[in-house]
Amino acid sequence: MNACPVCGGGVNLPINAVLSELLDCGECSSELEVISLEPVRFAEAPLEAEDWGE
Amino acid sequence: MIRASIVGASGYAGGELLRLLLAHPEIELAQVTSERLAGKSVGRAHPNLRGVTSLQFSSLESLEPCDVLFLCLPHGEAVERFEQFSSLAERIIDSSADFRLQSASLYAKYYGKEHPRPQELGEFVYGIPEIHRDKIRDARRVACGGCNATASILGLYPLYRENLVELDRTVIEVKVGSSEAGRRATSTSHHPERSGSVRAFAPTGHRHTAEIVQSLENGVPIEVHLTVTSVEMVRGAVATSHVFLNRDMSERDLWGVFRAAYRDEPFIRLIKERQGSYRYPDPKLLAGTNFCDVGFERDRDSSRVVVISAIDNLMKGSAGQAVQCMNLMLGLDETTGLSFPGLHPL
Amino acid sequence: MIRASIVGASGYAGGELLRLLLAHPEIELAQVTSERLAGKSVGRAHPNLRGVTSLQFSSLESLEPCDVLFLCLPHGEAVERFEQFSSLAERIIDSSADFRLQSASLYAKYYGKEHPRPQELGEFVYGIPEIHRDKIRDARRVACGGCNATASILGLYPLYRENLVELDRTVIEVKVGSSEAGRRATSTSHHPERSGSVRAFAPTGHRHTAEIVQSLENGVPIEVHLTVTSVEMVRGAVATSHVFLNRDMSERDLWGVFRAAYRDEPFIRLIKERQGSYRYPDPKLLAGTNFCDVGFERDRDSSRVVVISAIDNLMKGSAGQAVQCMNLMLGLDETTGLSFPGLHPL
Repeated sequence: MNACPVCGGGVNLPINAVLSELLDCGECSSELEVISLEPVRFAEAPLEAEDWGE
Repeated sequence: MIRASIVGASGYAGGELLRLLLAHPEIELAQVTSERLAGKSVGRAHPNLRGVTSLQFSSLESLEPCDVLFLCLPHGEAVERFEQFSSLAERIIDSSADFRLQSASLYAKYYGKEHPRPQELGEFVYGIPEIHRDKIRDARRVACGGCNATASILGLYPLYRENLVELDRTVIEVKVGSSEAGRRATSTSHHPERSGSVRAFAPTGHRHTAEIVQSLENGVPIEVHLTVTSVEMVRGAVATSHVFLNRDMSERDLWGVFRAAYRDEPFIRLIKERQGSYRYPDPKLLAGTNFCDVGFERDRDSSRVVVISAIDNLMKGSAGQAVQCMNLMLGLDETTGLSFPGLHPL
Repeated sequence: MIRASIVGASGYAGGELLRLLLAHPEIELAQVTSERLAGKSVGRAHPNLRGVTSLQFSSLESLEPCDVLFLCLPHGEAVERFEQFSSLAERIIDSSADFRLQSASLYAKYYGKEHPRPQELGEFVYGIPEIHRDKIRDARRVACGGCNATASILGLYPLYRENLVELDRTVIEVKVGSSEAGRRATSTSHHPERSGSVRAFAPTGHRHTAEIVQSLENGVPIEVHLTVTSVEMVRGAVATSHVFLNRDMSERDLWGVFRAAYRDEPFIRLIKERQGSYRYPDPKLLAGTNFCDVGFERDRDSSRVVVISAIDNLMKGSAGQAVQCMNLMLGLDETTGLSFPGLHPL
């Protein structure tokens, strides 16, 4: 099980995952990008900050 | 089947307990009492149960022995009739505040009068399974936590049990719905006055402070500063707690602390997400469920962590928690009869 | 008559300003702009004004000189077009956050980018009359306080100006309505998701922290811990602030502190009562008024004082405050056009 960089939770990699593929962490719903396959590593995909108004 | 009875079943919490026990596979509901509605059908007080049961309310005198006796009386009444109740059932689960505090002095301070039966205080286990599971399993007497206290305690417990916060700086504000004040209509609960209001219902001195202190203290005295505000909501309680870390911790460290405390808990969900409309716990999603959703946010500009913990005050804050304790006391699967996942949208 | 125009008049704050200026005895409303609705009647965006005015929205290019120019644009736009606006009117009142902070470094920290025109920052006076009345009277440029900031500042100002509280322990939680997020519909503002929710909308890092710090600092750096929670409400903002006294003070002493600060203020009411349904400030009563109601409660078990301060986010938190500043800048009676006492029941 590979660790999410944001919350440390387990992220299971889809079988035929490719580099720079995007997936969500199951625990903190951060969007992650596959930045390496050997070993598996993720980086947090840039999230355009949603403006929640005033 | 296990025979259970409810004393004071015409109130909102009593009605919720009735709903749960009617659907509980291991329970046969014996008697449900209400002095005011004795002889009337339970549907009179609980319209959702019409056509679901033909049970009628009975009076206290007619109460017969049973296996588990639930007490849902206004504060102060269970302790007065304790003699009668303790002779009727092997196990008693009390939802009132009468036996929640372990020390008579703490009770006197917060309830403004001496506890009528201090010797019984030690008999009752404080009923929050996530914190006292083993003790509850072996207990004959359980006093369930109050709703504001339960929401606050479950949010803060992971940080307090690892001594990670300053012990006198915690500020807690609980937002609550109108069902928490119970069934009795007053001038302030009159719809034109209550609807849409945001009311500082108890800015200071709320009694649940004592339960929070009692549950979170870890050998060293602590101080929590509680405020309760009522908002436009019927069911629901959400505690926003502000704690100040006593060491530097990253977001990931904090995730680890909450996971360590609650990973295997069936009724606690860690809710902290970066997308969607429900990124932090929101009581709106929890009506009718026994969940306590817990989330947090680390303040980048200070040592503050804001912990958000939400429940349905009538479920995890009362009836659901009582059934969860009962399941433990009877050696049943803890989640029996408590699997409803909640409605969305609602 | 004094000619006034509004830039960005199709939003909620712009519409509220329109309503106030239409009824203002000394003001002739010249132009109200909206790129999206240029040429359309103002009733299209503000249904309450149908039959009240035949005014139509105009576009920015067609903006002509006037005496007072109100800017109600989304953050970041007023500063971009500052050249054009400053040439059009002797007096400018901006409701956005672009010119509220006096220091460019504070702006960069909270808005995540360099301020495009730092040299203009000193030109603007921060627009809360109860705190900067004289400066506003003489000002040509005013930046009105944000709604959360205004509610928080007005609650805390009496205690901070007399240095009565610990400077790093204050915790503020503002409960806000949905109109604060503005007119743009999003998935989170969709009624089935928003109705009845209690949402930790900004647990930490809310931008208004900077304005609160700037207004309350009294020569010594201070720290405030702000959280914003949205509740079931359209208009309204109420700040519940927890401060810790640095000396022993009785309830009477505290009454004296708040009276000293606000005795003669036309728009501040001290609300702390022992009876009735509205014992502490409640935004429900303030819709459409320019009042900020302030109340407090002394915690008998600690040095904490809970201060409750409520406003209508579109009035004292925006349009009403802008008109109040305008009245001061034009030498008019400060309450002109702002006497509506609110509705009850609502």
